[in-house]
Parts: sequence; C-alpha cells; structure tokens
Amino acid sequence: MKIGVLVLEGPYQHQAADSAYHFVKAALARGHEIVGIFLYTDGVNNANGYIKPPGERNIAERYSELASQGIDVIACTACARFRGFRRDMVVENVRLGGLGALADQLKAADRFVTFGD
Amino acid sequence: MKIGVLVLEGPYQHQAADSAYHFVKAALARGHEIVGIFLYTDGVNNANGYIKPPGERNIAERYSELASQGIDVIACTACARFRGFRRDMVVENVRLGGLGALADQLKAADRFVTFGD
Amino acid sequence: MLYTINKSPLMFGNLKSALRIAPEGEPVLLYEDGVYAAAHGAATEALVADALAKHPIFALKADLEARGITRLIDGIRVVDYDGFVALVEEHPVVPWL
Amino acid sequence: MLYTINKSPLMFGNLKSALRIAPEGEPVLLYEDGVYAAAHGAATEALVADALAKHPIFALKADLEARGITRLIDGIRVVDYDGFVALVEEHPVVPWL
Amino acid sequence: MENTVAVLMRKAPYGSVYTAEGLRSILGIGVFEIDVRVLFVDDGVYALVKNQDPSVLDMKSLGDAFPSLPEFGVSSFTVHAPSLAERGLSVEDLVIDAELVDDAGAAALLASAGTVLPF
Amino acid sequence: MENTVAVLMRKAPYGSVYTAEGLRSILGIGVFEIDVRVLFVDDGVYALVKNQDPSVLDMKSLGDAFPSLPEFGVSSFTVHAPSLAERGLSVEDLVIDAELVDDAGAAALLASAGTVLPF
Repeated sequence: MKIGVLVLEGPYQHQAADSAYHFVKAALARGHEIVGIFLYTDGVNNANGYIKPPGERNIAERYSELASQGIDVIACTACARFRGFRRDMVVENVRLGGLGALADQLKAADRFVTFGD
Repeated sequence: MKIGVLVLEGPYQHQAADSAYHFVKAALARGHEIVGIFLYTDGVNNANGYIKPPGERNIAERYSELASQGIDVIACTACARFRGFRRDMVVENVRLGGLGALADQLKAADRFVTFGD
Repeated sequence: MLYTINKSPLMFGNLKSALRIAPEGEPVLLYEDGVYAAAHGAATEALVADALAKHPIFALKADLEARGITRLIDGIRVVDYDGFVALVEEHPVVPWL
Repeated sequence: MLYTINKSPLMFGNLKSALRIAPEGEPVLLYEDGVYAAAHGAATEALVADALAKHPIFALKADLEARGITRLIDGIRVVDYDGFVALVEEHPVVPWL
Repeated sequence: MENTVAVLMRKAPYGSVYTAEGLRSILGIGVFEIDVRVLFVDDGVYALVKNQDPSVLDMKSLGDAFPSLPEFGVSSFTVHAPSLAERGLSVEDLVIDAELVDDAGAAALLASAGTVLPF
Repeated sequence: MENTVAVLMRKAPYGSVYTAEGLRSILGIGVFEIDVRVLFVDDGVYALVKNQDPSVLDMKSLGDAFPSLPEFGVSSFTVHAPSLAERGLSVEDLVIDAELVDDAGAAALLASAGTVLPF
C-alpha cells in the first residue's frame, strides 16, 4: 500500500516525531511504500542537521536515514522561515518544499497518517 | 519588584512566547525590574536570529529588543543542543546558559512567572 | 497565590483541576485559550459560576478580544496586561499549565 | 475508519470526544499518552468499558511498556507497531489529536 | 483515489498555531485539485466565531479568512452541532454559513472523504 | 528570599518532554542552594509509577531517576492523593516513598514555597 505521513511537532518536545518514525519503520517492514513524510509547523525542526543530543537518540539522523532509503522527506518552506530553519541547516537527504508537495503526497497515498500533539 | 520569567514553548506554535513578551512589556511599564527571561525546552527557539516571518511579528526580534534594554535573556544550552540551535544562530543580545542561570533568576526574583503549554 | 489557566475548559481538565486545589479566596486568572471559560453560555458556565462564589476570577482582555468573546459570565473581571502584572505584584503565581 | 487517540483521558477530552463521534464497530487505537485509557482502575475505566461494547479498542505495546501500564482493562487488545500498520491497512485513519 | 480530503479542525484559535495552519493548508492543497471539505468539531468551532480581533496581540484575524475561502474553490464547511451547542453558540454567531451535522453526520463526512488532515 | 521552589509536575511522561525536563531542572537548580520540593498532581503522578520501560522507544526510564534524587540533596516528594486515587494507583505502585496530601495540603505546599516551577 502507499502510505503518506504528516508530522506536526518538533523533536523531543512531543512524542509525535518518534511515533511517526517507528510507524514508518514498521510500515516499510511490512512491505509498504511510503509516498512521503511531510514535516509541517514545528515538525520542520526534525530535519535540523545540527541536532546533537548528548547520549540520546538523534531524531534528525533518523529522518535523514529514512530519506536515504528513498523516502521523500519534505520540510515545509514557509514554516521553516517562521522558525529560523535555513536551507543550509537541513539534514542530508531531506529537502524543503511547499504545500504542493503535501498535496501530491495526499493524492498519491492510499492511507494518510498524521502524528502531532 | 523583581520578576523572573520562564518560557517553555517555541515561536508561533504556541502563544506562550507572545504572552511572555506582552507580560514583560507591561511589567517594565509598571516600573518593575525583570531579573531574567529563561528560554527553556522548545523556548530556546524564540532566540533564533534567522527567524524571518513574512508579514508577521518577529518573535526573535522581540526577545532581542528586550535583551537590548538590559534584560538578561538566556536560552538553555542543553535544550539548544537537542534542537540544533547553534551559538552562531542566537539573535543579538541573547546568550546561552545553563540551569545555574535559571537558579540565579529564581533566587533573585520576588515573583516568578512561567509561560508554556 | 494567583492560579493562572491558559487552556480551554471544554477539552482540557486544567480549570477543573486548579479549582479543586486553589483555596477559597485565591484569585484565578484566565488567559490565552483559558478565556473561553469566561464565555457566557458554555457548558462549563455552572462550574465557573460556582467558582465565582469562592474566588475572584479575572480574564485577560487581549485574549478575550482576539477570540471574539463578548458576552461574559456575570462576575468575571476583565484585566489588561497591566492588570495581569498588578495581580502578580499582589500574589505569587501558580501556572496551571 | 481507525480513530487514533494520543492523549491521557483524565486531563484531555479527546477520548470522550472521539467516542461520541466514532460509529459503532469502528476501531479505536490508543497510543502515546492515550494508552493511559487502557489502564485498569482509572476513573475513566467505566467510559472505556462502555466503549468496548461498541468498538474494538487497541493499545500500542511500546507505549504501554514505556509507561509501566501492566494491568489492562479486560478486552483491550495489545498491538505492536506492526499491528498498528496492519490496522492502517484495513482502515483509513482519523487522528483525534 | 478520489482526491477528497477532510480537514478536521478541533482546536481553538490563537492559543496555538493549528487553526492558522489548518486554514493555510486548506488554501494550499485546495489549489492542487483536491476537493477539500472542512469539518469543525470541539474547540474547532471557535475558529468561526464573529468579532475576532487579535490585533492587540499583533496577530491576524482567522475569522476574517474563512468567508473568502469559496473564492479559492473551497466551499464545503460543516459544523458539528453538539460542539456548537456546548459552547452556547448558534449559526448566527458564525462568520460563514455552515452545514450542521450530528455525531453520525460528522463521522459520515470523515468516512466519505477517506483522508483526514487534523488540526 | 527563602530560596525555596516548588516544582509542580502535572503532565504524563514520554508523550512530551515536560516530565524529563522537570526532572532535569530539579537536579539542575537543586545543586545551586535552592530547596526544591516536588509536588505531583494530575497526570504528573504517572512519572512515579513502577516498571516504566521506554527502551523500545529508545528513551530512558524516568521512573528510575527519581529514587536517586536524594543523593543530590532533593528529598521532598509529595503526591496529591486524589490524583493518585483517580488513576487507580496507591503508594505501593510508586518508585519512591512520597508524602500524600489532599487538596488543601497541595495548596499549602505551593504557598509555602512561594515560587512555583510548573512542568
């Protein structure tokens, strides 16, 4: 099945980014195609390549890892501007994109799951 | 009176950073001394100097403006590391600091007010 | 102590929980989404009316205006940010986030 | 439709609100702090027991274990992330955030 | 795929960004050949209340934005009537003409869209 | 100033960062000559439940951390008894020996500290 995922919260403050990651891993393990992960509102901060959590899971690396497997992980451009998240800070394999990218994921997906607060 | 302020949420996602700003402005107008504003957990993101909200209030500029008036505005060092918020991104007049700085503000304040979610 | 509430009373237990603990006579400030508790006609009106018999209850003007709340429960006192600070001068704050 | 709940039932109205709208027979998944609704002995147990007569209710294993919830209300079905995905295969999702 | 999306608005405006981003997403995806149906439940109905004026907070009124959505091709607005009644509100208090539904009607709208975007 | 701070823990662990940061702030300010008293109310009591194991989520157990706080000079733990009872829990279910208080006792603790740090 084709599954789309939306993340509305940033790293560490809420569990949403963790839950979405574990869900995506399980979906891949079951043979599904992830048509995209859209990082929206504070969710864009999950793609911050400067995240350096001492002794804890690195959430940005996890999204980068998913993106490296061919999943289109997109952080909302406008939200990024509001949050001081610049293009040069985006973790490897993730890109910025507009709501048109979210629309594409919504259209391509058989199932769409949102993680937030 | 000496008043300390803690902010637990980042810019735009929640109203906390706005409420804290308006509260501090009103406290200054009534002649109070703000012993410090401590930006904790996602609150550190309010001091991101790269915030560029098209056509909206700039929350980072507001905290920079308060700091330029002599208020010690401090963003939590450890929280910043978890959120990919680097020293070179900190808006003018704001600095990073540890929980010792929060302890100092708690000790110095006659009143302490927390804004969060 | 000034108990401050910033959550809507219909979806969050914050107001009810704070009112259970705040001793009689202690002031309560509604701000941010907490000001919906000051609105006339909501299902939480009885809870707030009961609380008004025990506590002075204030609601922040800027947050009421933002949300278009024009009809308030009788007895709610409207304060601006200056009044918020005045309350903090008189009382240490218990933020019931 | 799979109604998903990630908020604790004692401080948030999310579970109650979702149960009001979810038609009989539709599955409900408790995850994140939503799994506290699956705990035996909480004040919301009657609400959940009533709901179990109308809905299959699932709780996410990882979130139960994280929170030390060991005694579950009879009838709650525990699923891991693989089971979460299996539910999503069968039903479009209504995230009741 | 039918390309129909239900945007589910359940949160109060201004206290958090969700209402504003829900609104922006309605516009943002609505222009990309998606049939957007907006459902207001719980505190989400507060987004539609008249006389919102957040100018003193230096924010823009969300209430002003909804009546202009039909110009952008989005004109399906549905309000969960019990949520409205619990808040002491009626359709006269709202900035748009919305269709009222009961619990079953809300569930049916979500099921018919198939894809739900929650704010 | 008496340098007494009440840390008010009202939120559930793991779903959000507040419990973890409340814990870190207890340690972080406790070493700076502040008398920290920790009060658990509402979902905050869940922070103290035994057998927490978030390893499958790659998180650290918060329940394991509280018993070690006395080593760092923080030993005032108070639980709001009605919050515990509503959750079907008793003191035997908790990782530390905490003092139980009723509504008035919780209010008195907050008032005696004068400064409240909420998580």
